[in-house]
Amino acid sequence: MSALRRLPWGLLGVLAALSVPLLGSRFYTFVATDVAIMALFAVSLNLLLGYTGLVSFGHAAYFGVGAYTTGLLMKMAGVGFTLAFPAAGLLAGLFALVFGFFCVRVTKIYFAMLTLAFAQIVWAICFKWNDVTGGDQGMPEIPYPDLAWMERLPLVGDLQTSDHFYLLTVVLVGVCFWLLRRIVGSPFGRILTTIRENPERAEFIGVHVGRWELIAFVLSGAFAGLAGGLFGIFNRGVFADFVYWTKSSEVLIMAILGGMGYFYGPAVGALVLLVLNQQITSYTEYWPLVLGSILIVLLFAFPGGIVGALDAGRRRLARLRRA
Amino acid sequence: MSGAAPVLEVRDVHTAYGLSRVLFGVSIEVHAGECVCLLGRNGVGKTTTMRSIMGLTPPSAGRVLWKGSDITGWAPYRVARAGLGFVPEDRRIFADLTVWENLDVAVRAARGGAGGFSIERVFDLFPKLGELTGRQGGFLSGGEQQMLTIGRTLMGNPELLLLDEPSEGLAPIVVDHLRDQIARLKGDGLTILLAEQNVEFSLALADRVYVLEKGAIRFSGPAARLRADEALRHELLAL
Amino acid sequence: MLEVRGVQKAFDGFQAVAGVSLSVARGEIAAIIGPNGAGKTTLFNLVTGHIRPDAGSVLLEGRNITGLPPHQVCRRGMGRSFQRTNIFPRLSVFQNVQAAFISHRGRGLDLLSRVDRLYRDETDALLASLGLLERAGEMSGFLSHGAQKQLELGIALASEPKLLLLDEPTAGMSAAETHETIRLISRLARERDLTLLFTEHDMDVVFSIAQRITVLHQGHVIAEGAPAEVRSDPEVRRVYLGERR
Amino acid sequence: MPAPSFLFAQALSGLTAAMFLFLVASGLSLIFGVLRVLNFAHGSFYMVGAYLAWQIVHWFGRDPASFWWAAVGAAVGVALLGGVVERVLLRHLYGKEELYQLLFTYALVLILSDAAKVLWGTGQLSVSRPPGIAGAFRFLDTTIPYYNLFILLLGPAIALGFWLMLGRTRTGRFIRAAALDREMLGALGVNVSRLYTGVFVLGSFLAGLGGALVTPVKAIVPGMDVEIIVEAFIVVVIGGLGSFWGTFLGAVIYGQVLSFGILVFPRFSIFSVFALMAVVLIIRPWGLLGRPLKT
Repeated sequence: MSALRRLPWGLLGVLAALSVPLLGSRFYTFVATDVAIMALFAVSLNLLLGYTGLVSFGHAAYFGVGAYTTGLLMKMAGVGFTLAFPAAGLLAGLFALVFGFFCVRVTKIYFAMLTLAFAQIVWAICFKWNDVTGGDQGMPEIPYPDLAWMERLPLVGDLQTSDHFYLLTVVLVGVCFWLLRRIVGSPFGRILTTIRENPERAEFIGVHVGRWELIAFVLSGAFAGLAGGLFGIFNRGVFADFVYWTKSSEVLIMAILGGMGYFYGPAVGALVLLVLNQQITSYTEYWPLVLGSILIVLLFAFPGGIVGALDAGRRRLARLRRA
Repeated sequence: MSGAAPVLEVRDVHTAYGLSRVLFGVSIEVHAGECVCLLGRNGVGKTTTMRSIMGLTPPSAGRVLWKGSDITGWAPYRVARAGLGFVPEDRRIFADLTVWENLDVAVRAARGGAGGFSIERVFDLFPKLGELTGRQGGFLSGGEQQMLTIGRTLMGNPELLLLDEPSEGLAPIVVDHLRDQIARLKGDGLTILLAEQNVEFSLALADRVYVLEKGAIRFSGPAARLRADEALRHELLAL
Repeated sequence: MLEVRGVQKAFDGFQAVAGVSLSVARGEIAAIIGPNGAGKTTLFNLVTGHIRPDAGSVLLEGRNITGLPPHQVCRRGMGRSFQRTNIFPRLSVFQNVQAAFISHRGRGLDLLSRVDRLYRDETDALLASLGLLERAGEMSGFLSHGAQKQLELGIALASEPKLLLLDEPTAGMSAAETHETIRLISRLARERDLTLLFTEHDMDVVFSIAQRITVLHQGHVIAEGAPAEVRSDPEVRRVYLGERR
Repeated sequence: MPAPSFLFAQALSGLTAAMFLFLVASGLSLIFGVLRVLNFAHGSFYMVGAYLAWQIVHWFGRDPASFWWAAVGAAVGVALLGGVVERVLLRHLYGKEELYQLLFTYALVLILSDAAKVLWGTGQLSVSRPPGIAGAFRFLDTTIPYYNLFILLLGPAIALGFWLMLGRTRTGRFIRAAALDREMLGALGVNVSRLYTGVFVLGSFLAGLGGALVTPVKAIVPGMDVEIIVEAFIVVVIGGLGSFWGTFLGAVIYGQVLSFGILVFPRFSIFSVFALMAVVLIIRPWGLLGRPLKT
């Protein structure tokens, strides 16, 4: 048991993910890219949801800002990916700072309302500002970053551009996970959990709750922006529905489906939901209907999410074995 | 007590709030027309006992019987409709509603017991309230709020009145007045279960006493015995 | 150490605290008693910045802290335990106290170091002095009520306060727990050179450790002085102890 | 400086929009005030009301009075839907974490928006103005449809009726008392659980009515659910969640700011509302007429 736990799961995960293109199916690579990016999006949300106890219903706003930033810079301004990618996080973080300033002033229920309202405002702007965002037509044909250098690498050199981009995505997402994990495991992260548990008490160990919430909000938004930056390129275009409320709901459901009490829970949720999506959309176009139903079943039957349920099962097993 | 069956019977009730257990097997009997007092300091479980009876905090084990039928786990409104009236310790006046509205909300059709309570009769009992009908509950003094909360519960024509620390936080003169009015209610035939830490107040009213300590009954007996025996009083209540 | 001058607070027209003044000298153990609803908890909330007074001022070590938010009051050296147990239930016992150290020592914005071992010795030492060290790894929400109260005390102490406010530290405890807690509190106060202000219902507790007692009734101070004086004060006996001779 | 008649027309159109918004936001605010549940699906109820109204008009298309039947029928239909949702599902979540309640109503949004697509497709639907008041009149150089006048009168009438109900009737007193202290009201013998269902039904009725009445002036499209819920959120944030007159005030302000904001930011009138909301939040985070939530 303990030997199992000591394995470097993160590294193994990255290695496993990296080997996907070698399986040779473009479809698998496609799904895996999607999963990797959405996993980052969901884990970034969980910094708020699972660690700080703040329920954001508008996280897509920052995802979208990141996507548009990278898209605009790479397509219109011809800026390279090495600049455009961090810019996505930066600008998304900036938006999160402005909106967060207002959101953290209010309590739970207002917080949820406000985050949704702000996100819909961002959506309205993206949807209507034709000159910049392409409006309802969106912004197609975002170029891939220049990955020619990968062709010179052994083993993966022969793969297609989309595979190369996938490899890049896995590495970047891996780095982001590592960073987020550090944040969660830092003194700052510990303070966030005290806010989640009991904001009143947190105030009286000297924590300025609003300030910590805002920092968490900005960090969470910035990482969502990075995910968005990758997604725009992966999707070969940026569209207003990146910011739409359904996107926010999807990522929220991923986090809860996987289990918001666990760092990688939301990533698991992303994996399961996207694979499910692939399966279900081949039968029906009414994906949100299914999504909503999944959510209701979750709420009533598995409030701890998949990882929560597995964890509970594992513990029960351990207890049985001991008895 | 007499051979008649008690109207209220609490049998070995255990109650917890979440993980923290408060009552460890409390048993109480109240007979028709009696005034029974639960005495004890803060935090010994008086309020929890009352809440367990009313169904506000349903017991985790044990039974509550009202006139022989099991009411354990009933929703509070059903318990209230069965004839139990609860006057909470913290009064819980509807602060935005006027005095009249507070009373009106609680009106229910008369049934047996001391029956036939009307707003007029409450004003007769507590004349001060009659002068304040239009005032919002939140703008009353502590004593006025206490009268209102009792009056409000009486509007439901309960057969048994559960009074949780009515004297708490009140000026002595108000406490005296309150005691007289409760005595009057008792005289009218209302059965009363009183929780108090004010010994003098409760001994003036009670027929029988239960002393609670750390969630269990430490003493039960006639109030007269406590009144007469100062040493016992001291031992039980450590004043 | 602490000076409260003419503090007032009304809620929706109800005067909860009607001009209370009191002072606590350095190193003193002072108690506030009074029936429920006398305004004790409100007074505490006014002192700690959880609510703003309508009038009056609060001074900590001569500096005006009236109206400061709680996190700043805490940083000025005031610790507090709450009447209803107030911990971080889904964190371990260790993490509860450690978080308070992190915040107090200004490491709360540290995003880079690893938290696991931070302030381990300090936290362990504090937990040991509270008798909670063996339970350091348990989830604090599952502790017994008495142990949670002790943990809360630990959280307050980790902020290394000069003045500690305790709101009914033994509420809901069994007789044995009460006794133990009181011994613990007086020992810690001595060891750490703390000034203590507490509210309490249990008269044994009050008279056993308090050096000075303030009696609150309906938002007013009706008596103040050494335990013996207060105990024999006829007014106090009448309104609080509920006896009349 | 624009012509006065233009300003008047803008003000009127803002006020008309405000009345619809009030219908929806007041239900949202009422449900929150009593049940302490923020109903994300409230906008979906509004949307369902609109589709139901269209459906009923469609069925009885020949009858000139059908619109009125449709409006009432749609509102009642939505009220029933609300009742079923509350009884069967929502009530089981009352004791649980706030997050679960929020997510539950969120799930409803997803389900209802797709259900509407299944039943009524994704195209625009519209309902013509009821024949009795289909015309318009001119006032101060402005053309005012009779229907808009009807809405302008109906809004305040409903507000007044609502207010009287809360203040003068026994049910209203129960509702206010339940908002203040649910447990105490139960201990006084009031069946609070039934009251909750009633309040949810009433709130849903208002949302459905709003949706039905808006059909002659606005196309019925998928997405109208989220559009209105976001607007309603902004209204209650401005006015104060749980405050009745705050909601009315918030709706009126929203309508005016949006309507005149167009003059300042032609394409992004939402900006002006946004700015207003930001200002309100800084000065009074709990809304103009709201009260801070007790902690």
